[in-house]
Amino acid sequence: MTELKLPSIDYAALSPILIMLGVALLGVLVEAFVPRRHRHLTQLSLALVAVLGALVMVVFNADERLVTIGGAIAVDGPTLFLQGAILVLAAMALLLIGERSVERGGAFVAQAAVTAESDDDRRQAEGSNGATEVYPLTTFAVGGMLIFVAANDLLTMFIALEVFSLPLYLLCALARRRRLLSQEAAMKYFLLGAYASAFFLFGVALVYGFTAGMPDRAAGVDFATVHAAVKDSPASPVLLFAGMALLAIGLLFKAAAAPFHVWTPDVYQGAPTPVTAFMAACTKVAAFGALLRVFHVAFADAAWDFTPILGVVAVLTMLVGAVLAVTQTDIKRLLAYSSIANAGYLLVGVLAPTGAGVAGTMFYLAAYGFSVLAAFAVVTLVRDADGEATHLSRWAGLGRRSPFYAGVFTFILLAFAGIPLTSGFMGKFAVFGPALESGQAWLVVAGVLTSMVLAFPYLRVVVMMWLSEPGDSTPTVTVPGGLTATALMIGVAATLVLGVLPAPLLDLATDAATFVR
Amino acid sequence: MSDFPFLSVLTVAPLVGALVVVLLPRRRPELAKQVALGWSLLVLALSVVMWVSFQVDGDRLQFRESYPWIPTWGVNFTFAADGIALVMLMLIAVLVPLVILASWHDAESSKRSVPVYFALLLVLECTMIGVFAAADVFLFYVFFEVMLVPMYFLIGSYGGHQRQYAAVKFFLYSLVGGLFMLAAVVGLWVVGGKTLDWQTLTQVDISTGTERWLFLGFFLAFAIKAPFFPFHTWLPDAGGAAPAGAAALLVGVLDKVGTFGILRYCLPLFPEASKWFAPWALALGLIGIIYAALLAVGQSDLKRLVSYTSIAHFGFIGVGIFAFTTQAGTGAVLYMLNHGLATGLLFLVVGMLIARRGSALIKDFGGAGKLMPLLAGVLFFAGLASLALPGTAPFVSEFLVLIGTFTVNKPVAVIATLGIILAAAYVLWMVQRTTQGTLNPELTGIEAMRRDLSLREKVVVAPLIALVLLLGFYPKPVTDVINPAVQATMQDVGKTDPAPEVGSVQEASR
Amino acid sequence: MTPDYYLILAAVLFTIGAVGVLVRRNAIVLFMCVELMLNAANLTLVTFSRINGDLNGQIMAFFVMVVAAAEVVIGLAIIMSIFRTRRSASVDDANLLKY
Amino acid sequence: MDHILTYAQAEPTGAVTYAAASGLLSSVWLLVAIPLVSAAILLLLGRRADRWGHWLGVAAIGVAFVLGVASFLQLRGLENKSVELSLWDFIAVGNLRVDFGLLFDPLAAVFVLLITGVGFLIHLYAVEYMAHDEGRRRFFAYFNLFVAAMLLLVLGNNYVMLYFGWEGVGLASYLLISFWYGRPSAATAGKKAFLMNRVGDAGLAIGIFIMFATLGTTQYDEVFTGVGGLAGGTVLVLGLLLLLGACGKSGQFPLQAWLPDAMEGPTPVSALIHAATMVTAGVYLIARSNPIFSANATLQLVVVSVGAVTLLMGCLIGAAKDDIKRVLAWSTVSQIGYMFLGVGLGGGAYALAIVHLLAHGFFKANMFLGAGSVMHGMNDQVDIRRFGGLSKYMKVTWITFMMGWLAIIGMFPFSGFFSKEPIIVAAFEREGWTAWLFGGAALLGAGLTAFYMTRLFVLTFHGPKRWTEDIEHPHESPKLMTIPLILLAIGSVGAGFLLATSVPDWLTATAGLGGQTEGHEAVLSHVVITVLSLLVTVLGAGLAWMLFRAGTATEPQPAGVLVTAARRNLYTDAFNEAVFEKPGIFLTRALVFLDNRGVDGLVNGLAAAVGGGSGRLRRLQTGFVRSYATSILTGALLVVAAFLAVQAGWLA
Repeated sequence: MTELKLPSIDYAALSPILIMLGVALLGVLVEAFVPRRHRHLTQLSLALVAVLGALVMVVFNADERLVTIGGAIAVDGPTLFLQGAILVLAAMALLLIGERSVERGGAFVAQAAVTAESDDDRRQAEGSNGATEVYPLTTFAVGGMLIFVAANDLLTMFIALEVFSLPLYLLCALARRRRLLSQEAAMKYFLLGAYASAFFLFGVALVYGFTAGMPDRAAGVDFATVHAAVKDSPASPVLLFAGMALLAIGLLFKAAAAPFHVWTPDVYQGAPTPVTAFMAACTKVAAFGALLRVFHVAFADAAWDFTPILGVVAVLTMLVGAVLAVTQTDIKRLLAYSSIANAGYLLVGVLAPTGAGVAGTMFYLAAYGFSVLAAFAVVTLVRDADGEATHLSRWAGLGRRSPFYAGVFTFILLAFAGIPLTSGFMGKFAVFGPALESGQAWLVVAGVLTSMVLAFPYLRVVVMMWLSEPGDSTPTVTVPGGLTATALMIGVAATLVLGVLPAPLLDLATDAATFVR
Repeated sequence: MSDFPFLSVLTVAPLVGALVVVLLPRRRPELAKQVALGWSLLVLALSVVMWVSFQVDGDRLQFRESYPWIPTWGVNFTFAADGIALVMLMLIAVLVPLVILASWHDAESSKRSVPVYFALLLVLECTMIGVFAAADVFLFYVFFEVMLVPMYFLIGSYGGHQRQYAAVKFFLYSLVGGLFMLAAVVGLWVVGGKTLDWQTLTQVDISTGTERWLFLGFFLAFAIKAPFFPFHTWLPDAGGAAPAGAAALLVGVLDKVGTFGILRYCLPLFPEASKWFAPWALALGLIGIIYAALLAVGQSDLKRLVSYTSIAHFGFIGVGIFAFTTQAGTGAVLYMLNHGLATGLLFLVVGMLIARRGSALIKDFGGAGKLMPLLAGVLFFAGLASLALPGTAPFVSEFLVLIGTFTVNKPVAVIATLGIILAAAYVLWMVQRTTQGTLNPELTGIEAMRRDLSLREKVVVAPLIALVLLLGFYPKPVTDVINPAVQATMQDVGKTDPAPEVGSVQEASR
Repeated sequence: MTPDYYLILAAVLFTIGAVGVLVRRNAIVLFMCVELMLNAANLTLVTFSRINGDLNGQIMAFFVMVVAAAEVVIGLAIIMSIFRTRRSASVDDANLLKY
Repeated sequence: MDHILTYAQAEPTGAVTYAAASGLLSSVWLLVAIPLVSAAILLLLGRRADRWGHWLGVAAIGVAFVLGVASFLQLRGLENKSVELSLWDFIAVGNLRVDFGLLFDPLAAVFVLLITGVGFLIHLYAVEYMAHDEGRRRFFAYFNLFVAAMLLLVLGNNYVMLYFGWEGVGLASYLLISFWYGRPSAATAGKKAFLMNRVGDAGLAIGIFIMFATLGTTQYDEVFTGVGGLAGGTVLVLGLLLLLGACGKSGQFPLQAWLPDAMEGPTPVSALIHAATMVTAGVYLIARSNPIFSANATLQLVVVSVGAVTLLMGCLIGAAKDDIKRVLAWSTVSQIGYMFLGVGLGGGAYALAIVHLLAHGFFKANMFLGAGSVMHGMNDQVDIRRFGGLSKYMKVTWITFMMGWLAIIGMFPFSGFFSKEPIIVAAFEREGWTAWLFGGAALLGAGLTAFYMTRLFVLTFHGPKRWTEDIEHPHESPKLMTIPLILLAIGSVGAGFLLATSVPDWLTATAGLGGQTEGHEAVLSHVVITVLSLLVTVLGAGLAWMLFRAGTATEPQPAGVLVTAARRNLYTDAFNEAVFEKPGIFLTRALVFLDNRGVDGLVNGLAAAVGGGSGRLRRLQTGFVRSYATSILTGALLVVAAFLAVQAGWLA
């Protein structure tokens, strides 16, 4: 009997993941053992400490380039950059989640088990402290995302997908008010998410089948094997292409690309706004991190085959996002469609098969994450007696009531519209440049054309806020607590700084743009 | 003194001023106005110093400054000015204080923050200066787009009838052009070897097909900005809705970015494509001249009318640029300056009329000259400048454009000359319907209509009138500055002026 | 008997699951259809594992089962909470978020 | 083009050179500057100058006149009588060099004297005439502005300067026609004048472009030197364009319609601008450009034809009008027709045309001012059917007007005889049938002129009184108005002989006007023509005397086709309205509609289409989770199918 060879494990390189998952478990214990009134503070601090600790470890690992635990996890430039981005954005999202001064008790339901619309429900809505399970759930999700962007084989990727998706399904259902919407969003997200992950898994199975039969290599789903198989597997390429397609579907679903975007508007609208912010920022980073890795590492040599198809998807995504955003009347839905369109622009970056493309995509992800978090932070502040006032007509004249927040929101909208001196513009340049360089002019043209359409809904909001007279129903903007204010300011500052002086982050992304196999 | 970083200081100064104005206590709008005015005068003073330090026979690009910005993309903060840019910078520096002074009470009627209005004007000045001072395509693009934002709010927040529609249309229309240009900028960056430095890019050879596409991207943006037919419909709306001061800047300066862009970017960077496209551009310019002039005749709103006249004038500028002769090119640049002065004046005067009457409709006036002879006189003078009467500055530019065009393309020049007849028609008819004829009895009842120009208003119009006359009689100081830059541009395109058909007359007699 | 039949079976199961999601209304049934798809994938993995003669596929199948179980927990929780309010498990009733 | 070119006989002029100005002549720029500064002062000071402004205006022209005389005397003593003064580089771009420069030569000198001399008298007259008008200061400002522009026009040493002054006088003319801008008719007339002038100006401008394109210059000397080298066709086109400009400014066919309307302005304006000086600018232009016009026979034919047509037209319409100023205006049109005829004939006739121009300046100004004096006394009545018998009440006006009348109809020994008759003679000196045609036209014109001017004179000053009720006792005008009348009347009597004997010699020093070409033998002898012309004059005058001695009806009378047509300006206004104005207005409206609905509609339609598409697509987001799943499955199938298609090589 041969000796069992244990794979080497580089704990330092894995430490961010381990920290997040460990603290998540710890959070579950806190739920069980810490008295209710201390839980909020404890959980929040714990989660933040975890995120910051993980971030420190990411920075500490900055120069690591390795593949560890038997090829399951790759710690390389993109991994570290994206993990860092996820962690920073997650920290901001946690600040939004932890806010309790904007609304008494926070944005989350006190007892998820209370039947919606019942008397108990109304009572909890009036001010019971929100559930603190959200923190461990968030921490789990972040941990899952960290694995997702680092996953170096398809199985790990699948598991990471589930690890970060499942908590998100739950988080969506936890809104304090309008719980029917929240639950509906959770159900839709869950059913469709599960549906898409089934496709992903079937894709994994097919790719596994494809990797068989190479002379000196065992079958497997790690990217090195897949990469080798794409080049010289004797198996039927039908397996490869069908598998690749199904894998792509699973990932594109998470990335909210058309026609797999259908869940996005409903979920973004129904979920508690801090969770929406978290999803819009972090899920996007994670999903595109995985897309980058799958298509740049595993299937790099099939680029000629997948680029046109994914290109069509990208164009469709931009188009659907932009055109449908035009007539939206709910600010969260509008931002959802905007995020769909942005997924299209990100895909343009993904499809540039160069380091510059990877760097551009990563830069865009980080830049977009900051802006979108700030945008949703403002949305949490515009409230009336019934909670957030998300219908656009209610925002009329907001600029006259609270010029500062309206100004901030305008700035972010300008960033989304890609006006220079905002990170949005730099991001667009960062993805369009490499795309054009690799001959994908049609994608750039489509991106430009849809940007024109997309500018209209943003402008409509600006017109609403500034050029319309405030009415009786114009809600007030609540003065944010320290947490939201911090998150908002970080988001806005990052949008501005990345728009004016993008060089440091851009350099970082460029240096980090090489994958290890 | 020439080592002084004029351009960056000029760009940043108004921005700082805007911050100061915004931070002033809200209770004291007067102070905000004074500070804004003072600040813009400071900028003017600095610009004058810069004008003096410009060496006419020196390098093409002077006052060059370059600071690294985004090394990964080879993008730098590079500022530099040639004669063309210098003239436009001067125009901005002159117009902004006057506009601020002219808008003294404009913002008060809008129920919105007065200091913000003046801060926006200063921000606008910053972006306008930046766009002309930039010598890096990326930087240019940045200012080109950002410029929309303050103007959007000026129109949208402080404008008149239909301001929302006009503001959104202005913004979207310009953004559409800007995004096409973005695609072209990205393309240029790729083919130019990952640099966007203007001087480097002029040396780059681009394959014919690519060059044409890139040219079209840039041209479309500039054609919308300028605006040329058929991309002009936003201007009457924006010009009609904007407050008069902002409209003066919009038409006087902002739109010049389009024509400036063609001269600075389209021609030198894509010379072959420019030549390839020139017939089309000439046609567009020509249509603009005739079409917009006819439309101006048919307008019933004063500000829309002036906007249409501007479109006609931009047609002349377009023709001048794409004729590719020194005279036409110099004329086009001079036209940009003169049109800024003349139409700026026209917009400001029309604004004064409208502010008094409370309506921009021509039929609401009639015989106003009886009540306000001085204002009517200034309106008439501005009209004369607009129809390019000799003795006013626009004559020189129009003459240069036409004569330069004639040497290479006779039909175009002849048809364009018809535009001067139409110009007389729209100006005189406008003057007749507003200030001449029987006095509209409604006007006598309006107290404001009896007030002729106030001292403040006189101070606003006097410098413009003086400049229009001065440059009408003695344009040489300006043409001397423009000329080398235009000649260099023509060299970039590879065009030389045609010799007279019967040569050697000059040599024989001089 | 060639292993190919297992692959075909898996494909059929996957299709039944995928179409089932579209045609059934009950949330639980829907969810079961998804599980069917996961199991189809499992079957595929195991079949390939058998064909290739390595164990990777079978190990993967175990992982998937665990994940599927976790998914059930979450899913049922969500479906339950909706059911308690609406007294219905039909997914078509949950249709407040649209357009 | 070919058959036109066969007519073209190039007659190259020798090289033209100008001397640099020195001495007194180097201050010739003051001629332009003084009135200009005066105008500026009057405009800028505003009401503060109301009390003394008119005297400043008069003084400015007086000083200019003195300076003009001094310069003239200085010029007489010079060897090279063409003196150039370059002030500054106006435009210097590439190989285009335009001087801001002046040229003082015999041709310019006589114009300077006419403008400042007659101008001074009319200014003097206007002091009194405008005394009761609150806008007198403004009036004098515009008047001075006009003189400055007119002097610049005649003094410029290149075509751009000429154009500068050309448009400047157009502006002044506009301002003065619509001086009473409160009257809609005045405002409209001013606009009409400016617009029609601009049509001509456009022609002039294009002519200048041609010069630059072909010769590389716009300086007179260089153009004239180089014109001989130009192709015949080019010269023809160039000349026609210059002619278009001249027609616009001088109210010649087909751009004559504005001139009668211009009578809406105050009478001194009609006298100075629309009779004596500005409207003769066209003649000046052709005379100045004689090297161009002489270089092409076809061109000369066109000029002659324009002159002949216009002179007859002016006579016909003038005979049918009842408004005293309009009759004079049409008479001006007609007389300038004679001048065009003269300059068109070329050679020695250039000088004849200039002589007629100068003489006309005196007698027409005289008559306009006389008409003004009549109106002054008759409560601004202008209808000659409402005058009659004024000779008893306005002795000075009557006598001076009579001098003008006799002068214009060409009665010996008044000035018109010496200036007009030679043109008729010259017209008969053409080749073959054209001699009969143009000579006959000129002769017929002389008869008609006599008819309508006599009609005017008789109806105004003789016959029964037909005054309106409000007039009791018409008064003679004050001294300040009669003195200029008297001086101009003296000019009307004596100027003809003096000018006819001196000016042609004097003008020989002007570029191109020196060469006396040998004309053809006249088809009739000189004496016969003289007798004939006197005969038709007496006939015309006698006929009018017979018809109108007893007055006329005060209401419009039914008339034959010709008279009706003449009353309606031979339907030229109707033509303009039908062909240019109405279609223009329609076109404008159509374009406004097109722009709003078409061009802008396309933009807005595109936006609406996106919005509509968006609104429709939104409905696909039904909110049913199963339809979402359908979307995902469909997408999945498509993606898988696409991948498989790629793999099968169908797509790539």
